[in-house]
Amino acid sequence: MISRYLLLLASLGLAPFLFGQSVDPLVTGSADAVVQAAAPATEEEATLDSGNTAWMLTATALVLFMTLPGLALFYGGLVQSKNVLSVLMHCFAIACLASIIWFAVGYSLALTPGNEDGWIGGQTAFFLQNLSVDSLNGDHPETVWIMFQMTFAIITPALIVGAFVERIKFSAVLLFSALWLVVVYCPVCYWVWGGGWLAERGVIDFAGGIVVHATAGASALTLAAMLGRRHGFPRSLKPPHNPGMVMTGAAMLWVGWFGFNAGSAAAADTSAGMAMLVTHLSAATASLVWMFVEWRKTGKPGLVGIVTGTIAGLATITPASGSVGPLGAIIIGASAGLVCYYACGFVKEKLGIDDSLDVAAVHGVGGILGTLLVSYLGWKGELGGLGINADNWQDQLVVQAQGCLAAIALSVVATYIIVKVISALTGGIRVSDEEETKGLDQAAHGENGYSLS
Amino acid sequence: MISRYLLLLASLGLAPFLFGQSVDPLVTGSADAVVQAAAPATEEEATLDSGNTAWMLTATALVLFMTLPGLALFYGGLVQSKNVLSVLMHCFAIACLASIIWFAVGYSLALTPGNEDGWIGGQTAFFLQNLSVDSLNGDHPETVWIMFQMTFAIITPALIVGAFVERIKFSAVLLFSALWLVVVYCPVCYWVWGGGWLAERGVIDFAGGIVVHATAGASALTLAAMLGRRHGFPRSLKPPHNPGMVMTGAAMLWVGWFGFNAGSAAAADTSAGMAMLVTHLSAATASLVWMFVEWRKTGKPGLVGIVTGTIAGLATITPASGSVGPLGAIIIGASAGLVCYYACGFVKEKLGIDDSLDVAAVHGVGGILGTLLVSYLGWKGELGGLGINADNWQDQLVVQAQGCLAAIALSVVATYIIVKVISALTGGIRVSDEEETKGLDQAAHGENGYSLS
Amino acid sequence: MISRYLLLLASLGLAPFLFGQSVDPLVTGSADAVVQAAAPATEEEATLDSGNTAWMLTATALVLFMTLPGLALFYGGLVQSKNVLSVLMHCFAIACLASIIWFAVGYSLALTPGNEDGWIGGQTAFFLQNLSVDSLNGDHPETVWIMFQMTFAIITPALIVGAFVERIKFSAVLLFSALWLVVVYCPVCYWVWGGGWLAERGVIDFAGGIVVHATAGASALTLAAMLGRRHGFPRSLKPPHNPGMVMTGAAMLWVGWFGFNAGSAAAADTSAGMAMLVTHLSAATASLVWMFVEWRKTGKPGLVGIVTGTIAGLATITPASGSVGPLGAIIIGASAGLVCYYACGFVKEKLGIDDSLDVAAVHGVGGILGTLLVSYLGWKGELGGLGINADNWQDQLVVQAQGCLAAIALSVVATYIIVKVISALTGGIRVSDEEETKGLDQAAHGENGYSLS
Amino acid sequence: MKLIKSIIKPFKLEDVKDALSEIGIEGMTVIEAKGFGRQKGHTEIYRGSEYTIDFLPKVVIEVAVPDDIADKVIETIVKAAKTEKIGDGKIFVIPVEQAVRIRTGEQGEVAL
Amino acid sequence: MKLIKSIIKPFKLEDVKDALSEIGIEGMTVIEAKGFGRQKGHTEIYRGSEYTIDFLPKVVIEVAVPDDIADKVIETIVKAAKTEKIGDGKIFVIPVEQAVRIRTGEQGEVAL
Amino acid sequence: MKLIKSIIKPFKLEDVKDALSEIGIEGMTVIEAKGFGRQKGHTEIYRGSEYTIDFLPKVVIEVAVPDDIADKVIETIVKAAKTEKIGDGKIFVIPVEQAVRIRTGEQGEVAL
Ligand SMILES: Nc1ncnc2c1ncn2[C@@H]1O[C@H](COP(=O)(O)OP(=O)(O)O)[C@@H](O)[C@H]1O
Ligand SMILES: Nc1ncnc2c1ncn2[C@@H]1O[C@H](COP(=O)(O)OP(=O)(O)O)[C@@H](O)[C@H]1O
Ligand SMILES: Nc1ncnc2c1ncn2[C@@H]1O[C@H](COP(=O)(O)OP(=O)(O)O)[C@@H](O)[C@H]1O
Repeated sequence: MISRYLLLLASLGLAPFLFGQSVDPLVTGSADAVVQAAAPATEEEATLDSGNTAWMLTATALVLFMTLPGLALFYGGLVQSKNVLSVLMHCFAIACLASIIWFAVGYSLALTPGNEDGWIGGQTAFFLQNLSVDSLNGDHPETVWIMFQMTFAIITPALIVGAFVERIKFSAVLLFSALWLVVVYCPVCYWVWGGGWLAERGVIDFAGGIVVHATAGASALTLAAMLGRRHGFPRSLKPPHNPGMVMTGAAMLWVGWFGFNAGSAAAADTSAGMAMLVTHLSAATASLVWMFVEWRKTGKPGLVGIVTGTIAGLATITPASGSVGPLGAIIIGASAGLVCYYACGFVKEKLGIDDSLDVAAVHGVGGILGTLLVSYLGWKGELGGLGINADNWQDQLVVQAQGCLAAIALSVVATYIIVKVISALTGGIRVSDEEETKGLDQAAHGENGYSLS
Repeated sequence: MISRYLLLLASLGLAPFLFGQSVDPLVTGSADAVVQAAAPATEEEATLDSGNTAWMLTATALVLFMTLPGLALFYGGLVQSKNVLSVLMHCFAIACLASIIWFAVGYSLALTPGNEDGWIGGQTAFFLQNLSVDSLNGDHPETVWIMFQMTFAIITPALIVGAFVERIKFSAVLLFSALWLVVVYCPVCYWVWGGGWLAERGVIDFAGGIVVHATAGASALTLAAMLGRRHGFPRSLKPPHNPGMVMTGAAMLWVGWFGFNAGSAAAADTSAGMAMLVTHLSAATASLVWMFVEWRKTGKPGLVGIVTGTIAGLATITPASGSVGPLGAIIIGASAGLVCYYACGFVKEKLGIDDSLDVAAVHGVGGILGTLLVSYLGWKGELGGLGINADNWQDQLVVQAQGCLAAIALSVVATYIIVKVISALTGGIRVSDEEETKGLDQAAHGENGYSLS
Repeated sequence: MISRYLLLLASLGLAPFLFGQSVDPLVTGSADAVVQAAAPATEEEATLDSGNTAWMLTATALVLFMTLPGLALFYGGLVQSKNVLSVLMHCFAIACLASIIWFAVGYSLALTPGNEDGWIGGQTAFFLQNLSVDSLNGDHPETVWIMFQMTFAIITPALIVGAFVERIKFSAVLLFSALWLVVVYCPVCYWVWGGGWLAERGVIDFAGGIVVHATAGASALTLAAMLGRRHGFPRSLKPPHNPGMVMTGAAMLWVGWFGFNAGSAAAADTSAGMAMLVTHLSAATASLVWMFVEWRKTGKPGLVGIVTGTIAGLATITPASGSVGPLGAIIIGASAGLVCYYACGFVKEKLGIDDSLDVAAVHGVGGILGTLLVSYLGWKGELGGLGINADNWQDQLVVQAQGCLAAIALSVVATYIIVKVISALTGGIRVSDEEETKGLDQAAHGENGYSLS
Repeated sequence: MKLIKSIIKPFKLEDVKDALSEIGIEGMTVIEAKGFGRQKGHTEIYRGSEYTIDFLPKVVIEVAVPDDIADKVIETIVKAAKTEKIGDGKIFVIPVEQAVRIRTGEQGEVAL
Repeated sequence: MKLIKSIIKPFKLEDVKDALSEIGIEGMTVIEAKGFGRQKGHTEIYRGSEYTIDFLPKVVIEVAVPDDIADKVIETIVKAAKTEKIGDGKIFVIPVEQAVRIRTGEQGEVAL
Repeated sequence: MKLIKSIIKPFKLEDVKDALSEIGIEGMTVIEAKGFGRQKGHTEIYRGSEYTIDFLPKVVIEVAVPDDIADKVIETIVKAAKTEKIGDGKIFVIPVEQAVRIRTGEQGEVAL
């Protein structure tokens, strides 16, 4: 099983030849905004636009809402009742920790001008030391930009929670998330949105197909493979303890995703409007496709299924939401529903990896899929595409693939190393059998999920 | 019982003589915005306002939040625990389906210029084919307007779920909602907001008393009567399985309704501000009135009661929220609390129709009540009314009644036909007795609401 | 125990000598906006800014969301399952009641120009009688300002619910909240934000450390002491019945608090941006500090603990969120986590007061702590402080202390009197032993929290 | 006295209760349970993975009755609970040596 | 040995447990149940419609004891659980032929 | 016939079920319970205050078996449920006078 997995990774790694090419630089959405952030000094004339600021404040609230409580509930409902609190705790603690790290070093490393090679950002904004209340990022306050991007740095490690639920030590969760954020998230974010080497090649990743979903997915798979399967996997697991909680979380993710994608326009403008529209259409399409596939395959359309489709549709449109039109969104949504559905089975049944809540299959595969599809679907004139200026979509596809591969490679390697290091520090990142059986709520947190009488 | 019901409908139908009159055209709120949408070509000078766009993006997120998860939880908590997932599934699937239909044909039929008679919109925007990223609707992007209105097209069929819970086939839910959206919602939306015949007569429906609540309510009653009662109705039903879930949903509906009503101003302006204020005051008043009535009648003020009052107050102020002032809102709220409370008893006890979650009594009656009350309460100078320009309120009342009756008539007739058609297609829209007893969660979706141990 | 408590209060009262001093007046954030509201006539040139209006509409929705359902769930999950609905009902009914009171007299008394002494606002806006749809408050509609501030008037009495859960009569809840709002909240709000005597002395309370948290905390402690302990306090109480519900509510409070604090800038500007950033950093820091303290003291980091830390961090930054920078926020958050953690133990173990959900220890202590800390941390140039113009921070500290003491004094005295009056009216504000044992859900509301089978 | 312990399908509870009431049984105690038997469990499928549910929801009804009417009670329960599909459940009859009504302290058959 | 099975009002559980502890009973097993008896159910009203709740929450306490202290245990339970209002519940005494402590395999009264 | 009532730790349920299946037991009924015994409860701490949890989650398994295999069943359960830590639980053997299969009306040992 492990060998199969290594094979898969190797085959992904087989494409380094791609790494030599480049297309015309093009700057869209977030990247645009970041570049401005990176060079505020050059825009003396910049003034604050209250409308854009209003939307960015709102978008920030929406994206925080995605993690707290959205993702927490989405994940919490999928596990057994004896582990529900531990999952909520993971998401919550990661959110807090990531915020502090973002403040201390993350923002600086990810989004401020860095070294010439384009590998990592600068150190001048550590602890936000030079931040003035009046600094602007484009036409909204830099404080808002820091906050908006912080919510991305919060949700990305929180996504990985799905890989290790029900069997990991809480201390390992904290250590892993902290290191991962600095070692994986910040660099990739810099490459794509901070003006780094991928941005220079013209990679398109409007709201985080590479930065958020590919990194989280690849890391999740690696971590899950290293951590091992839950007892009972795959044949005698208990079903999701609270599908209504799953749906509640998914609905919040959907609503919050409007802030994620439309907020990545960094303004309340036509780009934000189109991003919201295509985001929604992709989510709706993927949900229905997943539902019908499941209906056909199992005889019954399930609630957990349809909302998983939603998340797949949302993850997949994310990188593309600044470049495609409505028709493109429908195609992306339909692909997401189909491909991610089968990816779930593939990871669990074929690879035999207990990526427990399907982070790799839904987020990873979805994010990569969208990142690749955007090259064609975003092509100007094709199916309502809006955004691509490269000479032909094939060139763009190559750049997109480079982006995915680079992110995956870093994620896999860094995750492997981080886990090894943490294992040494914590005496193994997995709880004892007894604790796993007892449930993490009691074993790790001393609390009970439900005391209904 | 059926005969009684037909009598009721007939008596409503007795007023066709009203259909000849008209008042001075007046254009308020949404209608205004739509007219602009309908004729963007004529406003070459239109530019985007980032503040208004920010608010419309936000309002869209809020209205989606009303359905997902708001309405879903509100309804889900009211049924038995063995059917909770089916209700969440209904709301979720309808939301997805309605989105795709809105994209494919709905927006075009409901909100773009149509035939001369004013009965239905045009076909030029099918599949949003000519939508450009830069098209504006007034001073915000047309994409945003499409999305905002889409969330209305999502919640309206989802409201009807309350009529058929715990006993309907899932396939019937999908078919019914899809057809209903095209055959009932789109035309009525066009009549009122798309520049159709009711708009021309000057009907006032700021945010959907007619378009949303009257259509949903009348259709719900018709469908419930055709579908038949749940086993055990009315004497041995089980109480709502999770009033806390009901309250959570109601609270989300309340918050989201700010987007619904204040968003219908299509701008972040004084009209939006007043809409939010009156919406809130009506909700608060109706909640308290319902609570005190219940306290008096049953000896105990209940949580399900107070939040039902909230929804009644919100539905009732909806059509009036662009035209009344605070005092008018209090009167509307108080009427809503009283009238809808008694309407619940009337439908279930007197008519004997198992409109299970009181869609007709709360939304239908509320929406109609508000649509009628606005003629007087919106009257300029009367009780802080702001909006009515007609010569006298009686004339306006006639137009308002016309609007309600037309919407009800179409809803009843179309629902009747749709149900007949679907029944034929699905071999009866009702599940078997055994499935009803087992609960739809297991029977239709193969899932369990709560596995708490 | 009571005597100990009186001692505590007395010692707080020992500082009246402070009440003679003053610092240079300074006007920040909310206060600023209010002053504008108070004198719209003088700003003939004021025009509406759609961006600021968009943000204030959004912020209003966010703050309502804090109470409904945020706070309700936060509190509801902490009690026993037999009382969960009663807590939700308390929060919901208070929200409705406070809205009506705000409409009737509250806004006028709290935020419109009043008597010369600066003790209470005017009566000209009773029932919002002179409100026109076009009145502006600064550059957003007055209607929006009324609504935004209404949501503060909603959450403040709702915070006090935590003091009296599981044993109070519902009628007493209504009466207490109504009277308290008029007698405590409105005056203190006027003192600080309405241009009253504390505003004149230059007190800093950006978003409600004094107005909201100190008043609620002091009143909660007084009420809890008068009401007496729950059966079984402190040794044989049952643990929180649903920590997941607590976390869901806390997460909503966090998100909503962005509206609370950043909305208090009354504009989508750099002040709002910084307020959001420092609010978030304080919350994240306090959460982690609380978690680590608990981990150390009890061996296990709990979910209820970490989210209580969040609320402590949010309450503490509230008054300071217009004046401190990121570093200051971290310090405030860390102090909040530490101090409030120990305050919980102090109130329950040392004072022996069953302030059941720790309103005084978390909100009261947090609000006061932040109000005092801002004098130093907001000091220009110190640790990124932005806001204080007084000659030295010691002077400002004196004013801040005055503000706290005045608010506490009024809260304690007024609460004492109100409770005495209500006790007489309701024949004792506490339910019978039998009802307490049965649980308030059944006893007072005739409903059942969970009917899962 | 006998304690008649019946394990039945949950949705039959109302029917059994009504049938017992009809023959004059005024008291019973009901407990939720999970059953394992010839009626095998089922699988639920989430995201393409199968989850096996071994235990099916059942309800246990306990009625204490005087010896002489035990047979009638059993008969009544069988009739009311039967669906003739596998999994209908069992009835076990257990001897009761003493019964006490807590409210009054009454003992023996009068306490039932 | 006897199994003393008591059906009581839920809020009396603590009292009964404490009373039993006092007379030296060190173990018991508690099960949630719903009771149907002379104490009729109640109605709840939602949106003006009545819902009848037939079954009331009860708690079943099972204690296995040596024969000789059975009467004392019963007495203790009656005293602790009594409210003298209808619905206080019942105690049934059932013979136990064997008892085993799983941890040690001990059998008979020592296993209790 | 005997009713073998075992009170075990919840996480041992699967093991016990499997062990019983292996020796040919085809039916059993499982009930959630809370136990009080020598294995004392624990405290949970929220916001610095201690909450005592007296009752620990347990599971009751009831299996009715013919007299002759009762001992084997007991043995099997003991073996499967044992962790040798305090709180492993008890087994009580109770006489069953009659058994009925509701589906068929069959009586006696064939009904098990
Ligand atoms: N030997 C037994 N002891 C205790 N309970 C049993 C026994 N056999 C069956 N049961 C209970 O009866 C239920 C129904 O039994 P099952 O074998 O599925 O069908 P049937 O009753 O139709 O033979 C089981 O789910 C279980 O709860
Ligand atoms: N014959 C019986 N068999 C089993 N349980 C019974 C029986 N009669 C009563 N009970 C249980 O005892 C409870 C109390 O009985 P009830 O008749 O209401 O009042 P009382 O115990 O005061 O006579 C019932 O709710 C039920 O759980
Ligand atoms: N006398 C008894 N009657 C009924 N149940 C008992 C009795 N003694 C113990 N139990 C049950 O057995 C469980 C385990 O007992 P305990 O005394 O904690 O440990 P052990 O079984 O190892 O001696 C208890 O939690 C309780 O459910």
